[in-house]
Amino acid sequence: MFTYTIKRLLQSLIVVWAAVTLMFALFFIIPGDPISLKSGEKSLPPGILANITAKYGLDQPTYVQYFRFWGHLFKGDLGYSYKNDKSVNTILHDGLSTSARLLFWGALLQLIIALTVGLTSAIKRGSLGDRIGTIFTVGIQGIPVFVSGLLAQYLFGVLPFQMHWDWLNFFKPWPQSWTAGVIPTDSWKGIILPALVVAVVDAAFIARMLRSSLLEVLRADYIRTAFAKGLSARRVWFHHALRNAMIPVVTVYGTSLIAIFGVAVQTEKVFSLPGMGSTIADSALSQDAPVVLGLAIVVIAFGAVVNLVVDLSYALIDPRIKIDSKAVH
Amino acid sequence: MSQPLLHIDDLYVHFNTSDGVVQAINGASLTLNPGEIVGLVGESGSGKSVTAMSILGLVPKPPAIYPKGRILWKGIDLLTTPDRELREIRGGEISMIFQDPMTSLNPVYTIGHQISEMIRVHSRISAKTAKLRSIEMLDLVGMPNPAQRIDDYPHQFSGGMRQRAMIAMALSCSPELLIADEPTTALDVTIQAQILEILEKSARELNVSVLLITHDLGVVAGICDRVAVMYGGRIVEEAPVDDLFERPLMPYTWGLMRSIPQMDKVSTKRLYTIPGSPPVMSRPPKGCAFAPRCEFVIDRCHTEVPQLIEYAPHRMVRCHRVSEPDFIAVLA
Amino acid sequence: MSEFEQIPQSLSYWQDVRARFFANKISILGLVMLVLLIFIGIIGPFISGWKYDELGPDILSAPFQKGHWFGTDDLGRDLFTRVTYGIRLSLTVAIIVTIISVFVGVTLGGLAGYFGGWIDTLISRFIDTWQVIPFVLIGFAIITVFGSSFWVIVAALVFTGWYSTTRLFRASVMQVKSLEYVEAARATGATTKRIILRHIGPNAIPPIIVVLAFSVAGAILSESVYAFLGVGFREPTPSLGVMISGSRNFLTEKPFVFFIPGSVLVLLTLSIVLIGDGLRDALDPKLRGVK
Amino acid sequence: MSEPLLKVVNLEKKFPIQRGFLKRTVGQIHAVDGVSFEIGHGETLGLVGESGCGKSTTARLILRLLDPTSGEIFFNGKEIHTLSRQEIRKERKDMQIVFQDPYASLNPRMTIRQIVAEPLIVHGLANDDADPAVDEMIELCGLSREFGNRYPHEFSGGQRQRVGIARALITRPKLVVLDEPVSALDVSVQAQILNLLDDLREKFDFSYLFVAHDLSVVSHISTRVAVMYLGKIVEIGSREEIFDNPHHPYTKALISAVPLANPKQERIRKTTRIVLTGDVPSPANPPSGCRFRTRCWKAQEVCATSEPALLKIGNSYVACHFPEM
Amino acid sequence: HAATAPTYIDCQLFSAGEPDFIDPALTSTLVGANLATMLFDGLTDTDASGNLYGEVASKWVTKDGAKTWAFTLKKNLKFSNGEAVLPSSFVTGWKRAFAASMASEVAYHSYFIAGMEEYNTGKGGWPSASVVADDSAMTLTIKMVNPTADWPSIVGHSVFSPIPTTMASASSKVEEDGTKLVGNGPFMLEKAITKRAGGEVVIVPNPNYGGKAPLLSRVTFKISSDVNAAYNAFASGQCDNGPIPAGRYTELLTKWGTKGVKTTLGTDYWGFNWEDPTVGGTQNKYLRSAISKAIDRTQISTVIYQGVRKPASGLLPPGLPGYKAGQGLTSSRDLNGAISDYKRWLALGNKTPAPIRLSYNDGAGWDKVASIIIANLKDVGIPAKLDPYPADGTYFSKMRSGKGQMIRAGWFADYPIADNFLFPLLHTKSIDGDNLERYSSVTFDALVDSARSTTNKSFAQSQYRRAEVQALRKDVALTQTVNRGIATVLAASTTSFPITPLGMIAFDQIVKN
Ligand SMILES: Nc1ncnc2c1ncn2[C@@H]1O[C@H](COP(=O)(O)OP(=O)(O)OP(=O)(O)O)[C@@H](O)[C@H]1O
Ligand SMILES: Nc1ncnc2c1ncn2[C@@H]1O[C@H](COP(=O)(O)OP(=O)(O)OP(=O)(O)O)[C@@H](O)[C@H]1O
Ligand SMILES: [Mg+2]
Ligand SMILES: [Mg+2]
Repeated sequence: MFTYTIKRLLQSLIVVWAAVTLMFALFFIIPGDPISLKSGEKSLPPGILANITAKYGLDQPTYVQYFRFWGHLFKGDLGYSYKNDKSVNTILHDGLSTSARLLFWGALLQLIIALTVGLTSAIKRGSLGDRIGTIFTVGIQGIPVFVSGLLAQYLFGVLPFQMHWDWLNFFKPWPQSWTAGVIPTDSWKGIILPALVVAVVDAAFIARMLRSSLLEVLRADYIRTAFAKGLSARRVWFHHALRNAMIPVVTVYGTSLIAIFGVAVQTEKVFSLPGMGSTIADSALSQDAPVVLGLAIVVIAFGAVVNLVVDLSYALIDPRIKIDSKAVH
Repeated sequence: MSQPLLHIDDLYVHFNTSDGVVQAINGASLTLNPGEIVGLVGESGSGKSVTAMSILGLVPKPPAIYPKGRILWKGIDLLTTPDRELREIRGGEISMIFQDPMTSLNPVYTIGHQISEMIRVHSRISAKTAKLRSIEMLDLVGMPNPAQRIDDYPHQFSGGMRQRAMIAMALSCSPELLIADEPTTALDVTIQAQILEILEKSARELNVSVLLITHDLGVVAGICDRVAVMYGGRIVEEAPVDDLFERPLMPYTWGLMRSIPQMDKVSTKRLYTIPGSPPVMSRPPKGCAFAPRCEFVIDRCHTEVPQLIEYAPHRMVRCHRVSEPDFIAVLA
Repeated sequence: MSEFEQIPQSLSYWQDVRARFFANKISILGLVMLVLLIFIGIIGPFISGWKYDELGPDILSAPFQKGHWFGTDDLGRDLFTRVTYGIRLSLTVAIIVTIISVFVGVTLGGLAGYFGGWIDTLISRFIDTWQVIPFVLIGFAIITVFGSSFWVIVAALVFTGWYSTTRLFRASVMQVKSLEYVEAARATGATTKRIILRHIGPNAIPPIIVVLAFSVAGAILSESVYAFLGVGFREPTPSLGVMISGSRNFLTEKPFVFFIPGSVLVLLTLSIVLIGDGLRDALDPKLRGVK
Repeated sequence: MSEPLLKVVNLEKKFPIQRGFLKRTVGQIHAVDGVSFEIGHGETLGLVGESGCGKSTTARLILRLLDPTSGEIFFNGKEIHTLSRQEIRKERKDMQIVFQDPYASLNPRMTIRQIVAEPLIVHGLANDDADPAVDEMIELCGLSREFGNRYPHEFSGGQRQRVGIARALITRPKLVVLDEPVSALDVSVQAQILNLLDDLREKFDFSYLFVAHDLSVVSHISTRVAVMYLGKIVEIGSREEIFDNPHHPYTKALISAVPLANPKQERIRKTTRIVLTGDVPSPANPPSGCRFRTRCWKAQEVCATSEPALLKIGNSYVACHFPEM
Repeated sequence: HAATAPTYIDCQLFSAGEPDFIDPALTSTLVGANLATMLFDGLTDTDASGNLYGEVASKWVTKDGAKTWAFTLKKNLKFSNGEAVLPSSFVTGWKRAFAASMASEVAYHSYFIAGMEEYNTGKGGWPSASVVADDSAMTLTIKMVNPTADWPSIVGHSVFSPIPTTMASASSKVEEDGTKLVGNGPFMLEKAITKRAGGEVVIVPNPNYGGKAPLLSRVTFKISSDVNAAYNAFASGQCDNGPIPAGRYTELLTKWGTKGVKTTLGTDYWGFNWEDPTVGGTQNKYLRSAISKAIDRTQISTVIYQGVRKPASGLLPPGLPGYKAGQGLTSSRDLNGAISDYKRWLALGNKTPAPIRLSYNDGAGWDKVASIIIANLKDVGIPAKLDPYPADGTYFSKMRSGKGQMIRAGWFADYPIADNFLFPLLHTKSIDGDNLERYSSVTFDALVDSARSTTNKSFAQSQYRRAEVQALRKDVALTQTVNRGIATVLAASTTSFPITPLGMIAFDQIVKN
């Protein structure tokens, strides 16, 4: 297990390196001279542009920039924003707290929803609950996050105010004239709606996965064995079936955790949350390459870690996957 | 003779499927006495497994429905027993092993965990005691090094070892009946010999009745006291093992025996073949299920289902023509 | 022989798939919805009497009235016309993207799956790498660098979509390749070309059909996400994402500006997802009617 | 003596065990390890052995569906692994295979007639599946020609196996390799197929390589039998010799393990039955010396150190240091 | 009095979420400059009515026709850390601000000073001869490259702020630690946690301030991620002022009052690419004038800006010294004139052109303006279409290289002088720079050049006015649309809210109950 973990870790590092290099290529090599973009409505004299270019080291050949970039990265320095000389570390720090909160609750809710819906619809297969679950899970796949985000704001924010439905007015001390985009970002209330929006998309997908995986597992011989042993249905489902059904679910959950950042970008934009997602979006739009790259590294590393954890958790869930276990006799 | 341990009485099991109703069991009756090893043979799809699983209530409902019949376990009808009580019986009084030891064990738990779990469900003992008992059981079925191997996962065992573990588990709560559904079909002959030996030895030792399901007549011949032959969802013949092989009464049994290539007989001549293929149970023949393939078929066979009659003491058979005086001679 | 009486009439694989697809009420619902939307998309601009960027005198006028069935937006443009163009645009982009992604997927996935070895290792590792980058980042990178023209957006969507089709087709080919009938064909002396065209191809295709459907839905969604985030199509291009993005300011007073393009987008993707779901079931050999 | 139809010399096949990110080879499965035998014209060689001993691999190597690690295979006097792609394609007309799984070996997208006609089309012997020879062969294999337009999934296992046989025989090959053709079938259907194979052999004069793990089936159909254990042939000889007078302990154990459908005899056999202990070792890590020694009751020190050669004993060839006489 | 004075909370929407800098040496955005002017006082400044006054300087003179300027500084002024503000404080500030290593985007304002461009681009050392500080006499003498009559206005730009010696070597990243930013303005930084959305910048009165003390005891700038969030924070009572989301001017100004509305020194316009075969050159003048006359500026003003930006009648905005109304072709719309001009153009042998591309940078609402113009042109029969470009940078670099036909642009004053508009936007020397139209007229250039080199204010202004007429009426190089303005909503408690013509909110003069 240990050597396997080390090997996987090395693989992850290679993947991160390759992905970061890819991003570096996209943002630093292809556009040529991002500094000239600093001239907006008012043009800047060439001397000024040259100063700025030199300040960011962009007058150096690309490979020098590339090695310097890694050199700084190893020292934990993600560089400075083109826009305002603020260090990317600070920007990351600012955005991370919001995003981490959003993603943590989102991922947690996602798991809870997925498990609840998936389990009930698999166990009570064909029941009304199962059908509603299926409609929910299929239906949600067609709704992009930004639409559900706006919809959620309309339903829980706008409508209760306009209709004076105080009972629905979950965010009570809300401004009188409410528009999209305000969320008290500091309290749990502020995070619950965005987190729900983040959660729901892939929760539906995971729930479907769990359902079909469970249905398949429930047909397996060892489930019959478990029943034949005299175990209660509960124990069979939760002890014997669920763990086996989790393997494909963990894969999907991992994929969705990697994708969750893309979801977060939309959610943060819709709800005006000052997180990493909206920062990346804004920085990408203004071609603030160091910020995009700096934050992307974190996101990519996160993705690689998720992949790693998913792979390692396979081994936890399924002993067959342990690599250096005893040879098969 | 004492009260039978198990009595399956005119059992019907149907499945509602998109293809129509699959009439898997159409009036099967079978009796098992304490300490007896009974074989149940028949072709694939004849309903052996469904019969066996019905005893423990393991057939999923839906799609299964039980239009008729009883399964009496020491006098109580298992089909109407509430789930709680049925759970006590499962594993505690009747236990079961399955065809494929590869898939019958949960891959994510250790063998020890799975055996102890069974023991602890049926008796209030500590985890430690359960583990000791598991080791004891593994030892009984000839598992080498049981104390170490108990913490291994199923995939770390070979097929034969897995099946031993299954047997150990099945016997761990001292059941009165062990249902073995094709326990050796997935194994090689040399391993099959090991498993059958262990199965018979432990059953006789612990005085457990065994319902041995197989499609291999050779397996039955070796260890069974009595044999029942199933065809098209019905028991078509039931007899003490020697009688059945010596003098099959039902044309299907007769044909089956003659169609097996015999290693000991030098037979360069053609095998006997039963023409056609087994019935599709969603559209079973109206009369005798074997009629479309039977060499001795008469008109009545196509229209009327024959009854299971006691042709001679302990010899049950389901055939219209068996009562014809010279018919037996034809078969012999 | 009497045994054949029990066998129902012969259906080819595709007849069977079709029969099972059409027996599924939900996928029929999806199909009907999609056909309706496409129909509206085609004829809409002709019957509305407006152009998608034509300004009218009424600003933010309510829907369901003469002249403007879906009302107007903040510049007085006819929402019905814009939405119908939006359907066209979404579908056009999605179909082009899907065709290219599937082409890439079938080529790369087929190569990796059929030949295995280092080709497979190379392609698989590349996919691994690509996969940890969230798709929005790839889109951002490409579109901000190359500008948001039609083909750049298509390229961005292909770049975010190619690897799932590749991975899937690779798995599919690998699975089919290992099947005995492929080996049987080789044993009869069939050429590689014949094996690929007659044996592997047709049997590896069904999963691709399902992916096709989901990829179209995915591309529609991604396109709208890019538009919403400001890196995809822009005003005045009548992309549904652009319209929804622009509607945010009016969510309180004129929610219809959000709801109309929003629900069209949802219905459009949903209908395709439903069809994809139905196809998946219909194409699943495990669910095949008769054995 | 004339040239045998098939001659296998020292055939060896190792599969790499690959692992990790870049699929490094970490070990080898020695699936077939120095196998030699011959099949004469019109002869049926039965190849038996336990699961995983390399039977199918041998079969696939003979058809060049796999490339051997070393060794030679002469078919019709030609070493088939030195043939070019084109040449081997031509040769395949004369050697065909029937697979074990009647479900997996037929392309679900093709009709029965298309499947059976494929070898003809491939070898340019027919232009489409409407060739009369196709229907003829379908009927010969016990299926009605009306069902030529149906798809495999509409048939039972036995019927599909007939299709597989029809496909193999349509080009009138000289050698048909049958890889467990009846293992997946019920006893009553198995008999039908075995008879069919018998009939066809009589009619067309094929040679069969019949792979099976069921000794009674092998005894029924074979003229000669080879017994395999862990990638090696441990004994090869005529059917009678093998069954009546086995020399290798493994052959003996194998035969004794087969239960007979005769209760009285079985009870006697049971008392004398040789029940082997333990399992077949992993082919990735085979025992030294004689492969069978770990389960052999006669094993001595020499068995661990030196590998027994295949030597002639009576009418058979046996690889054992202490053969039964 | 500070303890009892009200505090003020300003909810800002900063472009893309945050101000670029509050360091006067670096900031290039209005909001950043606004904060910088609260923290730093320069030599001069412009008051709310647009008049120039001395801030640190008490008087200034030129003896050689605007070639050398001598400023006399007020005595006893102090930085917030107690250090005296001396002529050398300016030298310290400028040395830092214009150093190449600072890479300030606004350093080019210093290029009026002899030798400063060389210093900034690293080609020369500090031009000590050009900036002479005499701390004992409290004078600062500055030598110009060319005669610069408007220098006293230009030097009011925040980049020319003085700094204390403690900040002399502060790098461009000084803002990472906000407390090091020490100024001589009415306020000083209490904290600058972060300028990002969700963060805030807090300023409090500078106890050492020598001028009129602010009426507020503290101003907090809250940074919102977008305009809706900022407005909502205001509406929920969290702030004293807030921005107005697009399209809601009428509604919200009616609700909260128009105290926060002010026209600033800026103009939006559409330029014609002088080199384009369809719209450019003297031969297509009638097409351009038809377009110019066809545009309904009132419609743009009311539909899009709901009156906050008013229809413009010329390039120079009202309030700018020397401004005169009606310098352009029309101040709103002249449909008949447009139609007849278009006919004249067609009569010259032209055919209906391919749709004229209206190029703009996307994402800032220009699509809506362009859409109105297209509709306006349709009335005349001139086909046109939208031509959006993704990012600002791409757009402007494309336009600078002459890719556009009709080019969306706008200008706001860096300092309140006519030259700040006319020279960069229309002079031949500004081609490839801000002269997006690539307009080149000998007459125009001569007029501007003559105005630039005279110290006679009224002559200069008349020359500038003639130049404006040349470009807008005679040549129709561009057509103005609206004058820029600022609109914020204010809480009722704010009774006075002065905004300078340069768009700066005078936080030190806000009166709040
Ligand atoms: N869950 C089910 N749904 C529908 N039909 C079923 C189900 N389970 C069993 N059957 C049908 O019932 C019949 C009897 O099946 P059963 O498994 O008892 O046969 P078997 O004799 O055990 O065969 P085998 O030797 O293949 O195990 C078959 O026709 C089978 O298709
Ligand atoms: N493609 C392959 N890659 C790796 N190992 C293989 C491959 N094919 C076969 N093997 C291994 O080679 C050994 C021999 O396999 P083979 O299929 O020839 O056995 P067999 O005697 O036909 O067994 P069975 O009776 O189960 O069909 C086995 O251990 C198997 O796991
Ligand atoms: Mg069964
Ligand atoms: Mg095999």
